[in-house]
Amino acid sequence: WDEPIIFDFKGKQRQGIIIPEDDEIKNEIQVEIPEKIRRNSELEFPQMSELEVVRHYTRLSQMSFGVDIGMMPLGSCTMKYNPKIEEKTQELVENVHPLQDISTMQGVLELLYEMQKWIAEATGMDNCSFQVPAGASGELAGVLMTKKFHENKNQNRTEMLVADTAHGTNPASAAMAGYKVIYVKTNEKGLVDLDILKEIVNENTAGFMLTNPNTLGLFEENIMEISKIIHNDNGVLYYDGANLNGILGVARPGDMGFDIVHVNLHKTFAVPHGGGGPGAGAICAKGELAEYLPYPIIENIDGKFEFVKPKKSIGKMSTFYGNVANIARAYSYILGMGAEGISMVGKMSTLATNYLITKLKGVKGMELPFSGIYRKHEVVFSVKQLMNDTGITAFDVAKALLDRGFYAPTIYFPPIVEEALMIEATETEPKETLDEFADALKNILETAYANPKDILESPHNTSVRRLDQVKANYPSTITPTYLVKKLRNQNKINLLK
Amino acid sequence: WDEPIIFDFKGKQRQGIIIPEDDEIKNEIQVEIPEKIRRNSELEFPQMSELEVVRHYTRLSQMSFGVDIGMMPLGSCTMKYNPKIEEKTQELVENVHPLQDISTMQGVLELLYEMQKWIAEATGMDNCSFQVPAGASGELAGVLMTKKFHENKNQNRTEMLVADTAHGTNPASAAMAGYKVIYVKTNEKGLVDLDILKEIVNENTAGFMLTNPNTLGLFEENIMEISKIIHNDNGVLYYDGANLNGILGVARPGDMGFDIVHVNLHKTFAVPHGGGGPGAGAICAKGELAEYLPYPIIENIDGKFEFVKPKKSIGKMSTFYGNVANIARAYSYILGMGAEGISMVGKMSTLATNYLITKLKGVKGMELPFSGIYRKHEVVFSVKQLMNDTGITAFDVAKALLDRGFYAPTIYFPPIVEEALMIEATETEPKETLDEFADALKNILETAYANPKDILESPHNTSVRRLDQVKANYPSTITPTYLVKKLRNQNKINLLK
Amino acid sequence: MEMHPWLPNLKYIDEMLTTIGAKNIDDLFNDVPKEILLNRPLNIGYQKPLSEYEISSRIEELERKNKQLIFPPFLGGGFCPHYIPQAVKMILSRSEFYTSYTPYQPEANQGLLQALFEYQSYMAELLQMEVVNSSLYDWGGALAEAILMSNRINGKRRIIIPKNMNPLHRDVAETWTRGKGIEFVDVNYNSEGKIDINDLENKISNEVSAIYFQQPNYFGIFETEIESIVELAKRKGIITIMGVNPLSLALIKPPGEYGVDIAIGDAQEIGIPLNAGGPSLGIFATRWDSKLVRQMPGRIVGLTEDSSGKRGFTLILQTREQFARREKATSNITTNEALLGIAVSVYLSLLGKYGIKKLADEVYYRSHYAAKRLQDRGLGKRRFTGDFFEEFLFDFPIDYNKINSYLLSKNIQGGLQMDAKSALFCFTELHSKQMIDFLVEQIEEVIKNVEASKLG
Amino acid sequence: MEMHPWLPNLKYIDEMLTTIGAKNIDDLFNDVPKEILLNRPLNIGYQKPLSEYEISSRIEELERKNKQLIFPPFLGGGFCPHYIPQAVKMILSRSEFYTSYTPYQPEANQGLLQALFEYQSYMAELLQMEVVNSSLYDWGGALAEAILMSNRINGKRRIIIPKNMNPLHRDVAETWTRGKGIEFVDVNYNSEGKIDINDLENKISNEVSAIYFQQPNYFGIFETEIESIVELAKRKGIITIMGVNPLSLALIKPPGEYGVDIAIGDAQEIGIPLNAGGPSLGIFATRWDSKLVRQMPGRIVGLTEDSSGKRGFTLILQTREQFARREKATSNITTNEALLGIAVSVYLSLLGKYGIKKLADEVYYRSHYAAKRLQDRGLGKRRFTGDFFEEFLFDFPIDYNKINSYLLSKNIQGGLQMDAKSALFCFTELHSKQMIDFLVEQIEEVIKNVEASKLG
Repeated sequence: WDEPIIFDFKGKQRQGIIIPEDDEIKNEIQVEIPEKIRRNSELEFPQMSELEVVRHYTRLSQMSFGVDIGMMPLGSCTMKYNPKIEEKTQELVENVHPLQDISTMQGVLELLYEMQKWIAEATGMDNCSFQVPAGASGELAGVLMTKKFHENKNQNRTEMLVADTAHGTNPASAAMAGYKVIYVKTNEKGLVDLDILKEIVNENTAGFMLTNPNTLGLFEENIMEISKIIHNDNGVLYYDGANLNGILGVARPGDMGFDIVHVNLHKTFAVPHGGGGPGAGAICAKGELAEYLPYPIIENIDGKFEFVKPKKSIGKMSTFYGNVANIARAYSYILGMGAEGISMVGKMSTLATNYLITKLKGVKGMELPFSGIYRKHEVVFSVKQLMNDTGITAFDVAKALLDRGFYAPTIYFPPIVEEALMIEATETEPKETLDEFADALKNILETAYANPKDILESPHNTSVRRLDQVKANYPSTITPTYLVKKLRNQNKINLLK
Repeated sequence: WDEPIIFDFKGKQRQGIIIPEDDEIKNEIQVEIPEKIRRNSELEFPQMSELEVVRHYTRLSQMSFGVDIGMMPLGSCTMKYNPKIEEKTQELVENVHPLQDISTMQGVLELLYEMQKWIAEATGMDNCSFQVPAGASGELAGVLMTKKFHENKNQNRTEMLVADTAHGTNPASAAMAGYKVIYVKTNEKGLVDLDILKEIVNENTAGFMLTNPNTLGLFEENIMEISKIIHNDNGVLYYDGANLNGILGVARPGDMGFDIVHVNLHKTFAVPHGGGGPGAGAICAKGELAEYLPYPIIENIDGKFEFVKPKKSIGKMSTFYGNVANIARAYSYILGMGAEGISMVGKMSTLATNYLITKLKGVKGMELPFSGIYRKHEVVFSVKQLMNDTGITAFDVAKALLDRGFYAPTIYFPPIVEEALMIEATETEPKETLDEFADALKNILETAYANPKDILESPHNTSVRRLDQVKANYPSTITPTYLVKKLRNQNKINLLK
Repeated sequence: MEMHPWLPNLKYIDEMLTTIGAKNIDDLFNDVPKEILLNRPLNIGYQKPLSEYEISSRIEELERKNKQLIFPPFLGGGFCPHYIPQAVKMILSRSEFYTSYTPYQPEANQGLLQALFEYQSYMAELLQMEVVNSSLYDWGGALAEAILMSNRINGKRRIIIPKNMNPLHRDVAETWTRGKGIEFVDVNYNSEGKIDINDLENKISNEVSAIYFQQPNYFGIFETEIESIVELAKRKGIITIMGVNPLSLALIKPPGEYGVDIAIGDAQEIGIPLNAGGPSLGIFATRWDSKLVRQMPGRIVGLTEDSSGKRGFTLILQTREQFARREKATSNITTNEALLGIAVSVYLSLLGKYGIKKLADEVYYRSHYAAKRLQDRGLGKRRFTGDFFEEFLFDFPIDYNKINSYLLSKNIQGGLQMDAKSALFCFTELHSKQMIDFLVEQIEEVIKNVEASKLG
Repeated sequence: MEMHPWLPNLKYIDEMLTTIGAKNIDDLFNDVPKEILLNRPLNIGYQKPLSEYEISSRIEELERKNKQLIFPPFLGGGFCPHYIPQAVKMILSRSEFYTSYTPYQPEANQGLLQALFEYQSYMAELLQMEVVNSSLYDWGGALAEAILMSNRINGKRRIIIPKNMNPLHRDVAETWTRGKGIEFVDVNYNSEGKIDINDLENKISNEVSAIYFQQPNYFGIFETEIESIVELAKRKGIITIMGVNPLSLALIKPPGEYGVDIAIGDAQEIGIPLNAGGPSLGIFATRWDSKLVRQMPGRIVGLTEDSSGKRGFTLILQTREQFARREKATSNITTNEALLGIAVSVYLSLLGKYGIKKLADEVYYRSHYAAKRLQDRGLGKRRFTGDFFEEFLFDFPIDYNKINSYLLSKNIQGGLQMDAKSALFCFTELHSKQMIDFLVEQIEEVIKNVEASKLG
């Protein structure tokens, strides 16, 4: 489709929905917005009938790609299938006002209470808070908890350790909380280098943010030792839950020595990703740190569910109670999986990844760094060889996958692997699809050697071809809104230098 | 997408949904299907996970075309926009069992009762029954009512008159009821030829099935005279409601002398067509004929709604009460339009059609038979000239429209127009879309003269190209089900001669 | 009216009229005789257009006027309550499907056509009948069409039907076939609840066009002498029509294995909500015999190839249809229940080979558990001795309307009353043991009360 | 476990292990230290996988545990009830949208990108701010990000905030910014309920990084001295952050016309359900000034062209983001509320130019009608004299908790209690005259009763 931008619909006095009007009320009161603050500029919204709106956005949807359309092997994103029952169960909270009397929303609180317990159990923590609407928010909460924890002990620790393979959110969150970020190098096995770690840790170390399995898909087998090193110096060990899917039901962060864990319900617990959000998160902690969780959390007090503020709580991360509708979605996922099913998630996702690795072994141009160890939820390949041989990059390979009915993997991450393809095969993709994906990737590499131009020019079958990133970001052409386009056409706007 | 036929999914022991099981019950009873009737042949259903099923059918849906995707100018089909509120309101009846105690479904009956009254008002009839799930069923009911009406008067009338421009359902329905079909010819103005009609009508004439405006989109201006001719001989005048959209709110069949009317709620009252169905219908009648309506109809007896059987009812047309969920959809459409809106339907659809006619005037290769009179809801063009000039047919023009983002009009109907394109522009298509459609059609005709090959080979942009109808119907290749495909592969099936 | 969400051109009237060259809209109707112009707004709806919010509020008001029964009811009689998976609803909500039309332009509708072909194929596999159309209205309508088809084939007018068939289906069939002068002859059932074969034999003659029977029958009882019936019919050149509950076919022998000519039924139990009785979907299938196939009613999708040799789907055997053949068509049907065919396909795909068996087993077990429980508690007994599926007719010691009123007062919809002291009950996977036990307790309660008051 | 609908490979375990060359799944975890292997099923959910039907039943059970209040509540405090059109829900239910990911592959996600660009453009038009990101979490989070951004720009730590802002937003902002040592300074409000400009002037100093204010403020009152505030700030080089209810902007002057630097708010009132508080969508916008734009948090979609010159969309200014810049990023945010941005686009498209004005008018009128009605019946008076939108704070003659309990007993959720005798009420297009009158009657009833019992 070649759908116009909605502001280019130039209908006359159309309206897509009727607003209830009450003439009696209008007759009874005579009020007018004070002139001083009245809006005088005309609001240039398009004027469309319901059909036009529906047709426009339906057509746009057809130009999008979701899990329901095909496999999305995005590493660290855990694009698993989102069961349809979830969309029904969120109706429980749809019309509940967050400030309703607590006696009128006991059903919602019961659900949240059960979820608190379940997520704590899954991670080996003592308690959880759903204040965090997403992973990054969970990280910030965790880092802020760490900070307050040390402050309460009158310690001014200024450094936060982060693995060099970590998700970008880790250092970003640490920095937002005012920490200096210290990167911990990965060793030749793809794991945290213990010697370096020991060297780095000192009385200034607030904590260590780690994801396990790490972004290479490798389990940090020295995790107990890492834990000892951090805790010996009274640091806090923080678990980035983005990769929890690889070990869910197999091992728990709490049992590995982690003190704080954030969980992305939209990854591990199948809440749909919604084109980038909304997600839902949980921030969990054990021992003393649980007292620092953001408030409110839910307690069952004599059979009545109440909102409670943990004693040393860092405060609120969300205006209300986090993304409750999505927690309800995750709730139905857990009910549908049962303990039996949830306990199989780590195993089946790990099985899928290693199956895919085996199918892709020995493909010319593609290498598996840190070979010889089983991956967990994800795997990172390098197409550096391909690039050297043919000039075709990970970026090109990604585009070529779009032509073959698949979404692309995460590329150029983690930064320690050159020309990285970071592939996560979740437990919800059938074996046949894994086979097809492996075949597609093999086909791309073969074509890259045989007919590189074809790959360089891909994608061919998408609604647009490769996009001009320079024009998109250039001071004289950057166009973040239609308003900018309009003002530029009217010469009312400068370069964005 | 190149989606396999679902029976070609060869998963192992997968299941897309969990069935509630109760072991206690299983333990308590020991029953087994008697061997004699037990199914022994294995049921070769595919075995799929929820993801596979959802992905398969979501991809199939993307290879379909509905009103939400683009304009569907199908003549006599009234492909108007289906407001989304309808999908919500049908939930009222979703979980209601048809045989529930009547005291427990008063809300549903109230809705049906209001609808009976409203449809009767819109058509100028005395009462309606929703027993008919679609238009053809309405016609059969009407014809059966006519038959019983005459029989009750001890008259054996064997002939049913039908206009030669009539929808195919008219003669088919009349034949199903055992009538001999007599076609009434259209005159040079595109209307019923009164002289011929007068000649044909006799004591054997049971009635006349007519649609007004007719399938050429022309209003039968002599309708009062026609009515007189039929009624003089005690015939029944039957209104085929397929074309009601052109005059809704402007004139009513009842006021034109029609005795029986069927209404397609899926055309005139915006119930979605669902890829061919389900629709919903109403069969309405006035005077004595209302006593012959199929039962039950709803009456309000002392504030309680009851199912009632009209005195001389022909019987039941549906197992239960007709397509109630769709009647609920039409109900919300009527509420949303209000009397004001419904009263504008005929005017706005007629405006749209005549606007389109004007835009298409003088296009080389395309002619408007019976020119000079305003069309109502639809118009029939002829591309006979185009065919003579270039060899390109109405069929080819239709295929070329598919390449231009539109569905095709109804073609080769009515049979009295050669190379007919029967176009219905409903009142819900914005003017801009009408303009674009006109431009697309002009472009096709121009291309047909300039580069006929391009049109002959269209469609180019659909998921498949033109289909082989011979192979589809040939005795050795006809394949109506996967079972036939399988049996043929196993040489277990003969030619279908 | 200035603006309306569903009337986009209200502000363009003048502009469009100018293009047309007309002064006002009424001019476009200058061929309509003045005396029949309405010249007033229709008295329809609630005058003013309601907002969506107001429509929703009105629907909620109507919902409150329905009694808030405990779902599901214990009610069958042709429709039984089942759970409709969210994935089914989600697929049906795809507006490429539900706002589309009969796929007369196959190139633009391959997805719809394939889904319908898959529906046909599912039914073929379930029924073991080679040819299935892509839907009729409902069971009653399908029976009527089968009878009309038999009449077309052999020109005869007498139809043998059993008294243990659903009476509503009979009503519909009688209505539809009246015009063709079809005559119905009843066959009795025996104490097991099954067709009385002797009576059937007596009714057979050279005038008989077709024999119809239902499996399981109206009382939920399995017919066990179908081979004999079919053999009898074949010997006399009579067409056999078998009505089936498609769900039961996961457990019992399908029509195709008996060699019947036409199989019909209703797909409500395999993926369609109760919908207060409609829409549902009438199943229609025949054997691989061109004499039958060419007389079939309804639309059929078939497999073929496109001009580049790619697999594709299109409507086939269209020369049977009304739009092509008018009065010589095999039926007048055009609008059918296509979308619900997709619902059935999605539902059966979710169930798969194992799921449908499991589902049918649960239904079978639960209905037997309920019957046993009622009998064990001494609340009466089953009318018939034959084995059954999903439904059974139960005789109580007291008037059933007393039981029914009591159940309704507890917001329970019990069985369907058959005669003074009996009712037909239905149990599916939705009725948990707890719910069945609760129903039995309530019935016990009312029977005890009534009997106590009689004694007292 | 033999089969599970969401675990398709259970039957392929052996086959896949064979390919891999492993003996059993546990082998794949041979690098996990033995002592931390769980070796027991998690105690989560209800053990056995529940069927969809059972999940639905559990959700219905929880629904019954919520009190069945008359919808809508008369409650604001940051979220107000509005009708969400079915078309909005239908578009969001398109799984191409809701099961998609951040559009890092723009060629495969043009529809999603365009919808997000349209969201940004709608906000830009409404706010008259040139640059808008494609969402933050909520209002509180957006405020926190605005403060952190101000701190990044001018390195200062003091933030002036008014006491008439939503206290929940303040809580969130304080929590988030604690790590950066941000210090909050309060400004009082006057008897009209508006910011006390004199007090504001007194609080201004060279250490101030930014001034925040909310329009209409927490009490629903319009601030009328925004020009003065912005001018004051500009003179001192202080960054201005304006929080807005986007719906009110159909009637009142948008932030862009005041020349503020950053505008924030929550989109809940323009197309998002109450959702028990979340998810909602945090709006974030800045002026066309690269000093601001380059410090913006969050994802931004921009217009560009593809290699064939065709219009297209892609993520822009990505070098600000965490995945590229790690600790130097302008925010840690990655998952945002994108889908709800589409909801907002669809909703505003349906409303259009006229609809949003009409909607805001209705809200404005109805809230005034309710206040007038309460006052006319002598049930107390508005706390503040300033004009207001949607919400107002009302002082009653008796303790509000008595009123609240009574209303709850009638299944009405009244206003939000502020202090002993006052509450903040909210009225929107959902509150019909009839409902408002009913509320007033009920309040009158309880006040009369309480006063009678005092006398008695």
